[in-house]
Amino acid sequence: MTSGITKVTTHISPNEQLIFERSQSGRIGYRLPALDVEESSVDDLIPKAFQRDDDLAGVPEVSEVDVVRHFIRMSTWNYSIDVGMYPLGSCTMKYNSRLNERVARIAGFANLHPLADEEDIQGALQVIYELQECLAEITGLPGISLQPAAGAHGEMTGIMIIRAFLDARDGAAGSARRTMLIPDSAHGTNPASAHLSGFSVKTIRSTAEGLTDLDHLRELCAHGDVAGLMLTNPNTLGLFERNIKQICDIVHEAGGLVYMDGANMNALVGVARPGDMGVDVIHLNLHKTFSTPHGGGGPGCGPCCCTKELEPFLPVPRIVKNDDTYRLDHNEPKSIGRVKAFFGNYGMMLRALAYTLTHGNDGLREATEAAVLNARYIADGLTSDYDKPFDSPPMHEVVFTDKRQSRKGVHTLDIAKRLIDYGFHPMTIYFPLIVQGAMLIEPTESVGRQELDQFIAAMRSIAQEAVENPELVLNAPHDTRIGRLDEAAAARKPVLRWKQEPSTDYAEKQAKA
Amino acid sequence: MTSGITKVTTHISPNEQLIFERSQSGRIGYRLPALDVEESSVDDLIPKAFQRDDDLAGVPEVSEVDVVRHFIRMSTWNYSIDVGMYPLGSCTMKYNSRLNERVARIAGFANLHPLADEEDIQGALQVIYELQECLAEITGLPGISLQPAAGAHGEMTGIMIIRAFLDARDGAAGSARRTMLIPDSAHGTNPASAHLSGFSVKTIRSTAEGLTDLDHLRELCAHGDVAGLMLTNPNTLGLFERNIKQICDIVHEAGGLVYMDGANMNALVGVARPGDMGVDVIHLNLHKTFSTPHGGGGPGCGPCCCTKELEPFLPVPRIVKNDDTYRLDHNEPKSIGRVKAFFGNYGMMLRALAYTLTHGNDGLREATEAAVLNARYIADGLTSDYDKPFDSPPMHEVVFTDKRQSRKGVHTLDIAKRLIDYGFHPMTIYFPLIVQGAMLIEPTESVGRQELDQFIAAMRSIAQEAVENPELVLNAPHDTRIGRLDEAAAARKPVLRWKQEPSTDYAEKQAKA
Amino acid sequence: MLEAIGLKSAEQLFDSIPQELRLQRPLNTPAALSEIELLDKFDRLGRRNAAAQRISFLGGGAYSHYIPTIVDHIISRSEFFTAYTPYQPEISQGTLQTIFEFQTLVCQLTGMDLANASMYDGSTALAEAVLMAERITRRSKVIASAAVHPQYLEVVKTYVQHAGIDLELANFDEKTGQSAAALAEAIDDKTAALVVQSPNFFGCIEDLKALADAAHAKGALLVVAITEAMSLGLLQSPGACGADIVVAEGQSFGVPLSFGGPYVGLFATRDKYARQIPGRLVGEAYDKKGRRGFVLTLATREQHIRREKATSNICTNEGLIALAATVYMEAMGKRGIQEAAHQCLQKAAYTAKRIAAVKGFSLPFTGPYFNEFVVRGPLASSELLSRLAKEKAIEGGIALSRFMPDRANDFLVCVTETNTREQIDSLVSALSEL
Amino acid sequence: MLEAIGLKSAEQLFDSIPQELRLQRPLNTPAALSEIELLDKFDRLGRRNAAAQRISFLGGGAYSHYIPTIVDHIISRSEFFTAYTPYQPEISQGTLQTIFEFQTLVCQLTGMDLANASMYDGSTALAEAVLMAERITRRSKVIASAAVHPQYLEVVKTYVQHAGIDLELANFDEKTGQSAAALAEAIDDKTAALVVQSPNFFGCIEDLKALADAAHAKGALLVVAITEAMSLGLLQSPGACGADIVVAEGQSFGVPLSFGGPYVGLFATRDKYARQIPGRLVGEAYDKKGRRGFVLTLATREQHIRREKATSNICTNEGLIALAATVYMEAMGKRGIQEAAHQCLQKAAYTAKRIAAVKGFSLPFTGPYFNEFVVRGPLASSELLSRLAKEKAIEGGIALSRFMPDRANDFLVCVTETNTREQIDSLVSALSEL
Ligand SMILES: Cc1ncc(COP(=O)(O)O)c(C=O)c1O
Ligand SMILES: Cc1ncc(COP(=O)(O)O)c(C=O)c1O
Repeated sequence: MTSGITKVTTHISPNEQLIFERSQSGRIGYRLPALDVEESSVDDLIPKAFQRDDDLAGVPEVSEVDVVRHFIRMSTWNYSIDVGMYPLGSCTMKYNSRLNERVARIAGFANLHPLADEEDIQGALQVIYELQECLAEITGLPGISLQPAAGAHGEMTGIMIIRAFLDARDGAAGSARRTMLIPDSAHGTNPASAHLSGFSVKTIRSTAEGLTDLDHLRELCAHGDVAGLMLTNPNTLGLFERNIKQICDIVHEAGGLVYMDGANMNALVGVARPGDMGVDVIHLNLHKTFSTPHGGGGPGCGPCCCTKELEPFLPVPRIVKNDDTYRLDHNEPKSIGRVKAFFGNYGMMLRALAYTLTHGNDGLREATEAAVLNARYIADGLTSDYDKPFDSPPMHEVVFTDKRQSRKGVHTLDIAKRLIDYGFHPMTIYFPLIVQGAMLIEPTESVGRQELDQFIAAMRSIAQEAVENPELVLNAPHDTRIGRLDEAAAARKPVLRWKQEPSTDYAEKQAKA
Repeated sequence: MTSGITKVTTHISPNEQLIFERSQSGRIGYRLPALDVEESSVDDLIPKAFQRDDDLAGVPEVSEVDVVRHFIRMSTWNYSIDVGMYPLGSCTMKYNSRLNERVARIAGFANLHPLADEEDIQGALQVIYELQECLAEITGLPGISLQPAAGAHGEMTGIMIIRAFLDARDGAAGSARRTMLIPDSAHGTNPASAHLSGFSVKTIRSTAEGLTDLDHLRELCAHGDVAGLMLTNPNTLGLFERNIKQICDIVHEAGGLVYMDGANMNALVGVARPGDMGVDVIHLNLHKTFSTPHGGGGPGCGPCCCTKELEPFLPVPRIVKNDDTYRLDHNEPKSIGRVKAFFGNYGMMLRALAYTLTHGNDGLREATEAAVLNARYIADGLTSDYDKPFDSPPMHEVVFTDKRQSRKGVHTLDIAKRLIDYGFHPMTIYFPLIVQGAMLIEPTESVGRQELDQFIAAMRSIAQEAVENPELVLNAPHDTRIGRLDEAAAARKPVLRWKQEPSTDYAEKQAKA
Repeated sequence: MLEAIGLKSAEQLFDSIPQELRLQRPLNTPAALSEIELLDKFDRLGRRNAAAQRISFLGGGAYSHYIPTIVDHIISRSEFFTAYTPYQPEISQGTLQTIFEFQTLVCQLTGMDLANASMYDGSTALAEAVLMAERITRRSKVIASAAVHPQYLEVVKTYVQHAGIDLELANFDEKTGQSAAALAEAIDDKTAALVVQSPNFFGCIEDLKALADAAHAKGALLVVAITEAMSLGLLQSPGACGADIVVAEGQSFGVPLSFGGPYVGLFATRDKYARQIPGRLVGEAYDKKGRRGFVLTLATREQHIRREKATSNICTNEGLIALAATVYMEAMGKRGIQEAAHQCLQKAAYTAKRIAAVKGFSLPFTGPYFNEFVVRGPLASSELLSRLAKEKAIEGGIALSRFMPDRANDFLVCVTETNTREQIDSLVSALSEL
Repeated sequence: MLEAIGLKSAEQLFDSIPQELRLQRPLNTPAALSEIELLDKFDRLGRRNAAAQRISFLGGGAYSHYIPTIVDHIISRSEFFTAYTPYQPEISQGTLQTIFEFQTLVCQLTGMDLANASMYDGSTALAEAVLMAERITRRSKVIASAAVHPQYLEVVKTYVQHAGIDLELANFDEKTGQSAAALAEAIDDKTAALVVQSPNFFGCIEDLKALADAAHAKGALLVVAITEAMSLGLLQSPGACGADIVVAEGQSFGVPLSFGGPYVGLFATRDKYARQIPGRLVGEAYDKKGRRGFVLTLATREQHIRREKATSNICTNEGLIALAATVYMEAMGKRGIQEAAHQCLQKAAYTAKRIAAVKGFSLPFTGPYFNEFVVRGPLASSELLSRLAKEKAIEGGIALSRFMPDRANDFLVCVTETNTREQIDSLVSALSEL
């Protein structure tokens, strides 16, 4: 504490403005080669009415160093995996290897056009094919499409495959099967994806133990309208659905199929395979389990893996191998169609294959073990101070609640914000929705014991602060560029873009002043 | 101010330890391919006595993610050009283009061995040759060696060339010329380099105007012992030595040569050429004027440029062109010899040539203009609040002093530290030595008016604080990971390396605790 | 550590998985490779992509534009690249402010009021736009131009198949290559939206203003798709023409070809439809001390709150690619985008003129174009292009027969600021030699 | 802005330069290139370096070792790469702490007490070591092994020419390739230092312990130079052998070949000589609150304080390259450095054995070697190697005749962990086919 001394508020770095507020007319930050062909009058080429007439108003004019400083400064306001542990439950924030980035930047891939001829893209197709083979082995599900761009996209793909399969199987009668069962603990994308595929959603309750309620499932399956079940396993509470086989049987017997949300596959890779459990179709999040970077919100890659039976329904084109040649197979009449232009988020496939190959089969399993071990270690370390709503030992992530702290008025949100002061990214909070004040902690395999101990110590210290000095926690974070923002006000009167004021040009403003 | 709330001190990022304190035996962060040749017993290959027997004690054992987090965290404790203005006088902290970095990483250069055959390194030699041509044109001095690794190295090279030339010219009588004249404002490397070349140093006074005292120079030149003069121009006060021609004449008439320290060439490129002023030999700092990155202390590149007359004395090998072929010329009997293995800091030459080519001849001059204009703008903006010891308008950098502030007990060091709170790197302080409480400010061309205004505003605000609230300035910086360090204590009992305590292994320590 | 939590073996970690469901053998995937081996493998694979090594005139939804070096530098910053979705605004302002800038830039370029934080790509953005138009108008018929990128149409078809939407195609004019007239004609009172791409798949610029008027006259929306975002540097913005929803593929702005992805979908609309937009939105917000910051906002549209009633199922989007596009747009700036667009136009015009002068070659469409145009050659374009590739190492264009079997001799040529005159001339002389 | 400071033209900025000294014409250097053109130019030039594309067995002071990807990632961080020398410790702790770790690692590897923050390279570090030995002993004779890298010897010669130092060379043993015995013999009471390289230029390992004893017996210092730092992973440290000053080229630790530079000189010595060491030193320090930090220390040795009496003129050093070496050493760690060294040894032994078995080839020296060794071929090595390069695309070694004209048929072969068995076998079969 530097008491009595006013802290500086004009530090340029935390006060970096919007780029539009830095723009100065006439500044440039690029240089292109001079035009090397004869120039025609633009009016001769394009009718005046089709030409832009606003001189790109508002688009900034800045120098290269302005741009660099702008982004470098802003970047310093972010937390990131490379800075420290990022224990966001369900999000699997594991270390993103720079080696994989290097692979993705190899010119033979980075400069490759997706519409070049098949024979000129053999290396690229081989990558897709090899990754498909690895994922098939890991999931135990042989039919694969890498086209979906993210988890939710994979869900939509998988659910549409289920629908196409049922319609093909049941003919006109298929239209009676328009119910998708989804546990109350599921991620929001599950119902949204089911809806996109034209299903109505029925919610299955969880038991006190945190698992799917079999009785409720049976009850819901009794009406002949069930197209399928969407289940996350381990579920979003971090618990393995140990009745999975039975669950699949119940759904199958009711004429439905089982979709597994594979966002938590990092608890299973090398240990157990959805295909062996009776699951029909699954999506993976390569941006979770296979460590492709999250990039502040994406890109992802959400491959859809399914049984042999469902394979004909996968999106086209499929990537297949004939002898030593890789081919694009467009000719799949049962296919649900294309879900994305070209081949999906290809760059993520390169990274995921690199991940798979550098880990090797042993390493993949070791990563799973470490992820689960680390979660267990945290579970162990925090039970004395936090309420753990489910007794069973967790898999790769563990859920706690704010039950004890809330007695003092300290809630999950406050605990999360206070963690920031200790140098950690908060855990996932208020998810899954069924746990009041949920704190879902997923350390991943990318932390060592030292960092785990620091995290546990921080959490314990916060628990103590919640008793001794709740204000400290309630007003957290104390050390960031900005404090808690008024989100309600922001939503009430949303300002979603910058707008030019009469004069924001820096030089003009200066000249006036 | 978050009064009443204890700030967190356990934030992991600012508390990142030494890597040795993180080491945990058995951890690894690398993977090599398996050995693919038959393995011999090491004892059969190397006598036991020649083998290492300490198991590399102390070398850390950490995972890849440990290493990444370690360095990323530490990096956040640094200020850098990419974060903001870095107005270190004499150091020329201009923007380092990423494009130049990309050029330096092109495989054909990065993977090139320096001892490959001449015909297999033609591209690399062409780069050297083209850069030589550009520097010859810029300095007006046609003889060039790029071998020196930094400015001081270039100085040593240049001074040795002068000595070799004099000895060749004067024969045995040369031994009477062993005095090098150096102004009192010179950089410390100048006398040190002169000493390395076996000269004794005599100091020339500066006038009240901040320029070389011609009378004193004449006086010192009267004894027949002068080998030469080392002059910085613009000098370290940021002033152009407008009598340079006369100065050179005086030295030449006294039988000596003129060495120019070219660290400030960024004030002259495209505007005036040392060769046209009568200078015999100069070094350039490619890591200043030509924007190769400083990298936290280096590497640099300090080419030595000289007149035709001195050319035979340059280090070998020289890079020459015959028709369309580039050759290494080792056969220069008058050469002072080699000053560095291979060809010098080649990677810096690539960057400097890229800088020269992307700027183009116009752009080089424009950069000079902008650098001088920015310094003038600052000179103008600060004269009302700070003492400016020399009246003449500065070139690329301007010196102020703490004369006014020191009346309140606030000194240059305090002002510098307080600037940190405002988000700026301090200027160069207490250099040149002849100005009491010097603050040498060099904005370079890499800042726009907005940032200049912010800097001026910060400096003015500090001047006001020095009057109104001197404690605030005296205790700065307030916002950094650590405060001012006790440098005297550090030098008294230096701890220059980490040493292993009985048990610092993390796991062992934990096990005990 | 196992000991510390009271376990004896790693296997015990998985006790909650029934024994019979556990894999009893090692995974049958390859053993671990070292860095050296891995890079070697991918280097070899990369070299098997012959197309990446050739002079190229391929476009059709994926464009070779110059990418300033700083783009990759900035997106490779750990703080951007290894961050998650900015759910904790206090330690995510870097991401949030850049998204706010991205949204603003997209609005400026498209001429629209507001834009979201990105969609997967142009094709899925278009599909979402169609669904949104249905939600807004509560009408079920959607008329799309047959000159929309064929793969985009396929994706739309997939997305709408269970949404009760009737997708009709309106043909393009065989002479001009434009489709506006046919679209305007097909509209009726049940039409939710007209869907058009401009420049369209053939490179021809559509009359958006006329289309907007026609759509609005019937209470329908105009949805405009753009695959070549660079055209916005020069062509009238869809917003100024009256479009209601504009989607675009942002790949042209600083994103490598990368065999088709990851790219980034731009999605912009009118203020009045703010609560119907899919995807994330970032808005301005203030803390207690009045400091400006940014947050994810209007989340009640989204799946994590609204579940099956959300405006879309999208969660992970294309954050890092949106960042790349943001850096690109800011680094190039107003003048850079204009100049790049201008060079595309000029170089394409030069190329078209030169090719049209080669015996046996003609330009079947008369509509104005930006940087892509269709060429009709003297033989099957698939054969012609394959010979061009093998004999001259030139990727000369995209055979339209891949998408439209009846257009055997037509191919699509794309020219950008990266194609030098030397390359163009070599294409022309190669064509004349074939 | 000109106006703001009362000027009318940019030319007026230079009023203090006499008119006749100003350049009255544009610089005669090339006009500006755009990014595209620049990259194109350097790509072409890079391709003209045929040697960079070939399988290589070149060493001789510059080695091809594997560089973990994270090294470049970390040194490319803006905060490291665009920072200056850490003169302001409060905002330079990142640089300072890494240098402190670098100094520690250099001590651990060399077995010495303290190390500086880096020198320009191995050769200049050696020259500075010789000057330092003179300062310490106040003796003027220095005896160096003729098996020290020839370019290092040249640099030492240049540096000491005006320092009143008498540099004598002691020959190596024609049979063993080692020089320890000859050196020990040449020593006398005037000798300031013995200078030896190990492994020496021929790859042979010297008996440092014996040399140290011999030097110390006469009150001289032992200066050890190392060009192949990787050897420290396996060979007894010079510190353990009794060396007084150890210098090394650090390039093997994570630094690309880059045609000879920038590399990094390591410089280590004994505690008692701390105040004689050249270059920067970083030491531990504490602030008022007792927090540990690091500062540049013992600056009174340096030029900016001591001017002509400084221990060296060095100012700018090789900071960023020292950082690369630090990242390398920490990422590889104890086990990685050991394994890389082990693989070098094993692969070199395998290669030597195979080559020695080829008719016409032999190994002239019997001394033990690490990863380099001399081969004697059946014809002039310059011709042999040039044919190997052109016909087989293999850089087979360095012709010793470049440095020692009497060794026409000898060449130096270097093998590292990056040379696969396939490469080695192809070298061997190429040699047998020539
Ligand atoms: C359990 C679960 N399911 C689905 C998703 C959706 O995946 P995505 O964000 O890639 O669309 C997520 C992640 O956000 C998730 O955690
Ligand atoms: C005026 C002046 N001369 C010489 C030097 C020495 O250059 P270097 O640090 O590259 O050795 C410097 C820079 O530090 C300088 O500012």
